[in-house]
Amino acid sequence: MKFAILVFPGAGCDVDLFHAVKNVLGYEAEYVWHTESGLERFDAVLIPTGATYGDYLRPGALAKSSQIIDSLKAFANSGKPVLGVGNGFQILAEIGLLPGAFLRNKGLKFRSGNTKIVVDNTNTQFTADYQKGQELTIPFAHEFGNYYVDEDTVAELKQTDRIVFTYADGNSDGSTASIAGVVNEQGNVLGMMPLPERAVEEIIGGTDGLPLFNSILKNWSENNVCHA
Amino acid sequence: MTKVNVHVTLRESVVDPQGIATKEALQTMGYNEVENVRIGKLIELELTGSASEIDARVKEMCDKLLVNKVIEDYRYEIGEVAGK
Amino acid sequence: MTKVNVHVTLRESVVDPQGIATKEALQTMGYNEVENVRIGKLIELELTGSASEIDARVKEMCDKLLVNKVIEDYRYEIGEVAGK
Amino acid sequence: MSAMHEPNAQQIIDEKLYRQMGMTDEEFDRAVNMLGRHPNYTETGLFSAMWSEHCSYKSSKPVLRKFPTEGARVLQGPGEGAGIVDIGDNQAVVFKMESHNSPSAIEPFIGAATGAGGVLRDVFSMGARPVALVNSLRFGDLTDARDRYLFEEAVAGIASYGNTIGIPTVAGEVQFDNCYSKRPLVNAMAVGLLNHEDIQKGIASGVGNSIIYAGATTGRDGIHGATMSSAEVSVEKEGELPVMQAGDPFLEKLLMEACLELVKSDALIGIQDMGAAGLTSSAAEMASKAGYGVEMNLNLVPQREEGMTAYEMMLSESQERMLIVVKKGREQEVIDLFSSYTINAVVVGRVTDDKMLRLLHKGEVVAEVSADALAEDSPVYDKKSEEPAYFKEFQAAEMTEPVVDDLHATLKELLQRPTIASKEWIYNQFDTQARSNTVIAPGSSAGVIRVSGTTKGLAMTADCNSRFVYLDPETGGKIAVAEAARNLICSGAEPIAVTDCLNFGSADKPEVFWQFEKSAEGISEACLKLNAPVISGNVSLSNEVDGVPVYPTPTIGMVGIVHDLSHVTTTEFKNAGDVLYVIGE
Ligand SMILES: Nc1ncnc2c1ncn2[C@@H]1O[C@H](COP(=O)(O)OP(=O)(O)O)[C@@H](O)[C@H]1O
Repeated sequence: MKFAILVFPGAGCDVDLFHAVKNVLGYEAEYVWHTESGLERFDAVLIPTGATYGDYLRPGALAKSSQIIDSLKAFANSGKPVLGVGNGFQILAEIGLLPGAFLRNKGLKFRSGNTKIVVDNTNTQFTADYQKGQELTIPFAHEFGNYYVDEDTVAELKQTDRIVFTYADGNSDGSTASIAGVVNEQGNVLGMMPLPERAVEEIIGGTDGLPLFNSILKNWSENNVCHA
Repeated sequence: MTKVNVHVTLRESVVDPQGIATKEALQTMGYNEVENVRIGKLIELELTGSASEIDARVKEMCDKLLVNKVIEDYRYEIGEVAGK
Repeated sequence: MTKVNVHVTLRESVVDPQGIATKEALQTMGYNEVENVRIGKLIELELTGSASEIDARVKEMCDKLLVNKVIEDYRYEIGEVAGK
Repeated sequence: MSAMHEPNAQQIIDEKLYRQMGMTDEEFDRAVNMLGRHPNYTETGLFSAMWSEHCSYKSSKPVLRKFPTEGARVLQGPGEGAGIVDIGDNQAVVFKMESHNSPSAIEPFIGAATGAGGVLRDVFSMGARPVALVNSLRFGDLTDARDRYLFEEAVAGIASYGNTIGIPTVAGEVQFDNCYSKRPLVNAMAVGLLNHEDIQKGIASGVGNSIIYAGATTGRDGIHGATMSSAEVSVEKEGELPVMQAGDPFLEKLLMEACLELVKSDALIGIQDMGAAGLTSSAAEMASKAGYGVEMNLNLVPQREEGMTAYEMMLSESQERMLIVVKKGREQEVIDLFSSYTINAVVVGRVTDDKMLRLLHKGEVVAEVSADALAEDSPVYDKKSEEPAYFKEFQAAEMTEPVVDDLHATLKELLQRPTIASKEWIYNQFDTQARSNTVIAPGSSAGVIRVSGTTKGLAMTADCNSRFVYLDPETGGKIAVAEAARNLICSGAEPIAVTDCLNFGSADKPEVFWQFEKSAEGISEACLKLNAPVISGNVSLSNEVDGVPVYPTPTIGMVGIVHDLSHVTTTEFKNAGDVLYVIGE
């Protein structure tokens, strides 16, 4: 299974994802520059956190002008998995692959640390390895982590079981319905503000993020075995 | 050269934490007449191109990039032609 | 209730990295007519109090809190009285 | 001010205009002597900036010579953008601390942010990838609204720059005391890693090689910043102050990646950040260090504003700019490299053999000054030093034992002091784990970063208890070094080297100079004992409010090696029932 890690100008944490996927999990991974096009040769696309384009205008907004976006949309439409973490989630929302938008944290300041989140949905290709209701400790770091969707959209997200993670420790940044992660209608695009790639080693951040990457792999293997 | 001022404001239904904090700070400083504060963006564009096209082009820029309509509204004024 | 719109812009000699990055993004998207982008703040105030005082009070608020004069300039418009 | 209105050489003398630029009459005479003629306005500006304390260390040099700077591991001592220390396996750690006190007193967010940005450039201009940031902060106690504002905004500024560029802050310290009211100290330290073969220097050598300017455009911001940093800042004068140089961490990230790719190229001869005194200091220092000259055509300098004069361009402190020397004939590939990161790079001049800094603008030679005169032959002062009266009094005073009636209440009261209370409010605003190498984040004795691909780590800390230094500068200096070393050792590291940021009042005050000398002696002795040489540092004098100096604050930044990451320790209690020991006297 081959992962693409998108590299947008200014993104600092592409290395975090690369390290997690390649060095820790031992999967194949490759950086793909924002100026490239075509993602067909990959089995999954990961969009890292970091301040792409300096987080200017709105976090994730200026990435809309990147050449790779059309390929990313096509890749998502093909049904293969796309994961956006932190700023990657903000990009996915800005380009319309996920609903909602991001406001400044309720406390108005950048916040980082570890947060507790609950797995609300294990029926996705990202979360099959978790237990429903399982509580995870995952690092986060953001200034615009206050996820906003309007009432109708929340209702719809709930009804279609698309809320994948919710904050279990106070939702300090003010996200609508304590949402920490959502998937798109097809269930193949996940955006989350906590950073699972920073929780794959005991020495750094714990290991609660491991099952997420393993779920992606497992799902892929199952499908590949079927088609083989 | 034409100057266009785009006013971007948070949609009414969206809480503005920064505005609330600013209102409170003003009140603490004794400006009790302040009832409400909302903080938006002022985007000043300088454009070349024919006057007839500018309106449509700016609207497009707003819709495609400058404004996120999930949370923001906008309006703009096409200003005077700045001297060379 | 009176509405006041305060436009806060960066002083001319202060770099506006946001504006530059936004201009470049617009140009990449094909809006080559965009020559310059500056991003400032739009602060919308709603105030009670006598019309005669508002001007002086708002100026004070700007100088004391809303505007950082080391890097920013401002101007404001006192708007229509919103219906109550 | 346009060139037409620029005063001529005679007016500069008649109206003693150099004084406005921070030069004394003697210094101006010295410049005239070295030049063999009267300098024009631009040249006077070059001298005044290069001979400011910030660039020349004219008052501090004799004291800094006391520091031990050599050691088996030292690959680069003081004198370059940052110092370099070997850590084995062909790798080295690069680090440096910088002050941004004056800008932070005026506009704390931008001041602190650009402080972090500047010290990062010092590190990556050596060829190293920055891996961590550390900071050291001093503010008035938080009862005053202006001090609270300065503190909040400075922290937000550091956070904004570090978080945006994606480099974790892993340690720091803060102390609140009213001696810093309205005159905060904002010191930023950056730590980087490189392979030995990638070490770069800021040199301009090889006649005919090209000088390339890369990065942000030059504007009228920060003109005379170096001089300003060397003078007391008065907040009331805000309106008259030069325009602040704002930072752009996004641009710096691109510039950093481009430079780190460039250091792998054999086209590169030398590279230096345009820091204090911008284009002037980088060009003069690179030429002087290499024993060559530099000629630049200022028409070619990318400009942000119209009608800029040579004087303005040379003294601008616009951020995120680098000066680069590349082999003749290899210019285009370097320009292409930068352009792939959307960074503007242009050839602005060439290396000459006449040891002069020669500037052309609009077809004329607008300045022609010996590079050594600017960079090397600045005046050096032996400042008067005098033991202050307060110190004599303290020495004569009887020891007093504090009487504590209610231990419980006293402890609670102490824990509430901002200096002692938890610093979470600060470090929660920093992305402490970016790049996934942070083994110990802020909240313990020292920050620890792993050296990826090895089982080693780097520990780092910044420390200085300025009250101790005030009470007894020599002992206080030793204590600062010892505290830093203890913080590293407690985390499982062996201390290897030190950077410092010496924040004092005006060196013209003999009592302040005495504090400066004595604390440097203390630091030197402690560094020698610990075999931790000083490999880089920074001096910030004139930290005064209304003529009253801040406490002497020689901040020590120390880095240590963790030889085996399975032996790092954090401070928190681990298990109920564990035994507590007290070690030492
Ligand atoms: N300005 C700061 N930036 C980052 N971390 C900080 C800062 N100030 C304090 N810290 C962190 O908070 C913790 C406690 O700091 P401090 O009270 O100075 O501890 P100590 O005196 O035990 O060294 C340390 O881990 C330190 O790194």
